[in-house]
Amino acid sequence: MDAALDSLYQEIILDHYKHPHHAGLRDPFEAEVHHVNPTCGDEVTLRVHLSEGVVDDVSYDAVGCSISQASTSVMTDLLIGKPVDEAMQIHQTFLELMQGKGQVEPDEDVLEDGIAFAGVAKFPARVKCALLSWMAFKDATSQTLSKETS
Amino acid sequence: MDAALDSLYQEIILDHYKHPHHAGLRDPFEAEVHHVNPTCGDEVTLRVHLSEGVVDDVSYDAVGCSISQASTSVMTDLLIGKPVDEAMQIHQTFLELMQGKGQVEPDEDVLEDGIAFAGVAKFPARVKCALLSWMAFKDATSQTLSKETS
Amino acid sequence: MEGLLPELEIIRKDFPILERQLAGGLPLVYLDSANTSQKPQVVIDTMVDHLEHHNANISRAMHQLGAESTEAFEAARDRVAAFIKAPSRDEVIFTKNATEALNLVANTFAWASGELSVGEGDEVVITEMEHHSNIVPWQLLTERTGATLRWFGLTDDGRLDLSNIDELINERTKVVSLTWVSNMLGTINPVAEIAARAHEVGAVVVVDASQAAPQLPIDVVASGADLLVFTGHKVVGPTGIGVLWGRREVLEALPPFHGGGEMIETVTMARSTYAGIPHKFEAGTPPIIEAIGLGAAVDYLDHVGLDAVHAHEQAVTGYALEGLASVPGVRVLGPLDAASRGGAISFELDGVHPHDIAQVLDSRGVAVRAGHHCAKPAHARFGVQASTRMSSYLYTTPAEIDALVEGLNYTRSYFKVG
Amino acid sequence: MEGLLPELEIIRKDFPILERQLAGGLPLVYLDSANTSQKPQVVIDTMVDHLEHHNANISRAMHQLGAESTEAFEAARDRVAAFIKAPSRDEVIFTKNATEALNLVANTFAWASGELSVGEGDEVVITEMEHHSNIVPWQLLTERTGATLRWFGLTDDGRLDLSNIDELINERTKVVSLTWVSNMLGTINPVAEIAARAHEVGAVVVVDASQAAPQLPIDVVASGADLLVFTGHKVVGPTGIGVLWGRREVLEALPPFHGGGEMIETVTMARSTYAGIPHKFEAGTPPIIEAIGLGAAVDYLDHVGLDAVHAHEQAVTGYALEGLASVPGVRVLGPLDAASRGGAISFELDGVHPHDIAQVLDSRGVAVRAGHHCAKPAHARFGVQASTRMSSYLYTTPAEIDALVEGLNYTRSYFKVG
Ligand SMILES: Cc1ncc(COP(=O)(O)O)c(C=O)c1O
Ligand SMILES: Cc1ncc(COP(=O)(O)O)c(C=O)c1O
Repeated sequence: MDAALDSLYQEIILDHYKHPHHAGLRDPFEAEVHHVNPTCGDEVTLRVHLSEGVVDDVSYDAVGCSISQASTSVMTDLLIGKPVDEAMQIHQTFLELMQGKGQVEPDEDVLEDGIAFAGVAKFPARVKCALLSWMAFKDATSQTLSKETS
Repeated sequence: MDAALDSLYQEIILDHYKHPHHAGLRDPFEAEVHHVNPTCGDEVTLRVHLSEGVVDDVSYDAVGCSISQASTSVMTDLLIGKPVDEAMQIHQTFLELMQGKGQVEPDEDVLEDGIAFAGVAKFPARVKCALLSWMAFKDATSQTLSKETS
Repeated sequence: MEGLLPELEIIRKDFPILERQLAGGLPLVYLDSANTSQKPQVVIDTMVDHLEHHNANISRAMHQLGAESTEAFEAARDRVAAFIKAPSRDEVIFTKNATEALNLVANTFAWASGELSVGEGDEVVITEMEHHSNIVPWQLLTERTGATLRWFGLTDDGRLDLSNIDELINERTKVVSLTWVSNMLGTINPVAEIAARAHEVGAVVVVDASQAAPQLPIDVVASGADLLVFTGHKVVGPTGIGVLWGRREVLEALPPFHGGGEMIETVTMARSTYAGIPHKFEAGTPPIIEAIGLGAAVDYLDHVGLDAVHAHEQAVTGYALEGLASVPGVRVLGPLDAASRGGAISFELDGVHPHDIAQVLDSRGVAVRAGHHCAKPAHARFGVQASTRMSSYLYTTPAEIDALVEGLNYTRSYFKVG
Repeated sequence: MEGLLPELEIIRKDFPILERQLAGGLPLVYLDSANTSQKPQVVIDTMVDHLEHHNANISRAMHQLGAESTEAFEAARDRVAAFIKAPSRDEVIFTKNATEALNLVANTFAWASGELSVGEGDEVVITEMEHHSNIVPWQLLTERTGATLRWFGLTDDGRLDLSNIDELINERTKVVSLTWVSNMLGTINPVAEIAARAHEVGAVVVVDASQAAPQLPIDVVASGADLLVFTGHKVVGPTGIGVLWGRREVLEALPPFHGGGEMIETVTMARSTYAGIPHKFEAGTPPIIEAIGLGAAVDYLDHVGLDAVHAHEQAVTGYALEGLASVPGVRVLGPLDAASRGGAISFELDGVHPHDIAQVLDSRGVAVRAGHHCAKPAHARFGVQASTRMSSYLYTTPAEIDALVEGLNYTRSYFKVG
């Protein structure tokens, strides 16, 4: 049974959980969102700062399980500094991995530490945990972009 | 299968159905009620005229199946001219017969033609038909009595 | 007979109750399917398998049984979405029955603000052939909000009288709610045509597909409906489950219906925020086993094919209309050509009350319904208190129609009419 | 162990799912019964027998199947009435679940006129330990009517803080709604005492017995409740069915809830009149199979005996509290003595999030719930986001509690805490 558990709780995930990167809420930011996982109560407040088409910062305050915390941390590593387009692409790749029921081969070049979440896709109840802050990022980013164009 | 049907559709019932007694709405009356069988739509408008503790008249306008029509006709035969107390007693006896699931032996001295309904008690869906006007009578009589005392 | 399901005998074997013997050892002739349909073994077995091996509450549970139960429940939503060709699974909301779905809609219109809100001066349009479940919720809504209830009348042959449609559906009209197929008259209504007029004036169209879903292929978008309901127990599914489908925009604009577990995003004592669709409208533990049973039911129907079911219904209905016409004193209420109607036929028999007809038929094993079939206004329109209704389904055989016709002739002789 | 059901092994054999093997061939240790209970074979078989041999719609049908179905459905009402010692069977109303029952009550208070009506200036009192299903309906009611929502706070050991009861329940109070047994803290509340105070000021008392009905003998009159609800799937019954009991006077004074078939007396296009109780509140085809299953379920519990079930729950809960106390870093939320609590125990484990605890336990076959258990405000009160909850029932063995405790110790080592 440890094998199954270990496929979920990869060392990378536990490391990010214990030592999350880019934690805390920072200025400046264009949009702040608050997302909740209604079934378990995990929460994240997340800010996005874009400038000249680049994700300059993603800052957050989050409470939740190892999977949701680690996923947030990994996400900030992946997205900060990336052009918005590319960030959205990475978002899409991660989403597909999570929704793939364990059948999708993760692309390390794109997802880096994020490939550790491949095992999560086999636990449907935990997929929502892994996606919580990614959905918040998408929401905050679209809000920012639609503000810009309006 | 005719045996079962015949136990329901006694000749007496079919006679009353084809030639109902005391039909029509008459004056004077102290209370008029309108009762409906919600499941099938059978309806009765029924008036009661009491004087000096006696059921002087029960008049009615009714639409419905053979059982409900015959039951109304038999009831008026039984109750008109009876002291209110005795009428209520007969009401109770008929009610017990109908709710007895076919296990109650009908008392011909009290129920006269009403004993023909003994077979109806074995058809739960038809018990409501047989009781429609009896319930209306009880309702109208109690309304009259409570008017008197108030 | 043209149009009958080719594998009718095999289909009948799928329904265990059809082997049932009634009093006196008589076989069951079940002609009450518009009231509720019988269930194939696969629906029963699917429910039992879930109860015996996978039972758990959904969404909330993170354990294996919880995951299995959630997956089965949400897969049922996918199946229902496919059954009615819903553009998105999130637009499929599970309710208790069609009645709850209609009340959900009527209540949330009362509570809505903005575009969808129904209030004083607004008009709601229904028809005279509606089931009580598509009348009373709108009476309650209009009484409570001060809006006005109006309705389409009926022609003598049991169709909607559309002659005043342009006056009836006007710029004050907020909602038009109508049945696709009448449960009493059998009439199939021109839903898309009426929806088009309603949309011209910006009204929302609610379609009661309770009698349509069992026998017509449904495409919610093509139907013209903005909201559409049906009930599980009439599509060979269990009781305790119904469906509300709605266009995403409409569902998202409506306020929540019942409050409680599952429909929230977050709760504090002072206030709450709500989940997105479909959960916003699914407060409390949903009918889990029932949804799973419904999923198996619509799969079963899809497997037989709704076009084939419809052809079968039309063939049997045509045969029944002929048979009924052969009985002296029978008057059918509603359209007389099988092509423009569903498989429920209400009729009168001169000189015998519907209760008594049903009773005699029952003594011969033939199960029909007698009464107003929850359509009192339609009965009143035709000046009748009650009628007898036979209703067929995919398991009905011509021989069963013969049994009905014989039973009616016997009824006439039993009651010495004619 | 004192208090355990003497025939525990035989009882376990009644529940087919307890034979289930999980991933890796592990036996199921089901400790999530406060979420939903498992079903004994007799409940499943009763439902199947009805579906295969007696299925028909009720009340409306005059044929033999219809009579059998109606009788089975109404017999279920008798059984439920006996289960809760209702003075009259007519006071038992079937709903979809406890949530619908609570919304029925909250909505009809909003629509009521006279005594029972809740409007501006009126107060509704709930408690901080309610399930969302007993919070959100009252928030919606008070928001929609302009009434004020107030609530009892909690003491540090998870009981109701009654110190301000005389101020909280005052002459403006129209409704007091509270849970009998908390689904999160396990606390058994002094319902009769609070009801007595509420009745002094003329308020109506609504009791959420969703967690009480499974494990305490219920006498609705002695409870002090005017209205009381519970849900079928937690009393070894199916999903899709709940119960509202109410005192006849209260139910008769409340207006109807949903409109539709079965709840009417007569319908015209212009207006309708309504049936008496219980039908007034049962619009549409009710959950027939589900009510019949619930009847078999409460019969099963009555047969084992609620006193015996309660003693069993207390024994297992006491043993579990001891076991949890033996695990370093465990903090139980709610009362610590088994005598004053029900069989649900929520706890924290230092350094591991509830999701992760539940996941590790699940990998060992132990099914518990992790999250807010639809009681976010109670979690907030204790400064926690989420907790892990184990909940036992009449089929739970001490060995299963041992498996939980071992699992928690393993969790600590897996996550390297302590
Ligand atoms: C105390 C309490 N009240 C209400 C409910 C709601 O029950 P249901 O979801 O079946 O409506 C529950 C269970 O979920 C509960 O534990
Ligand atoms: C046309 C129509 N609408 C609505 C309903 C109500 O369905 P339910 O009683 O399952 O809510 C029915 C069936 O009873 C019906 O035939």
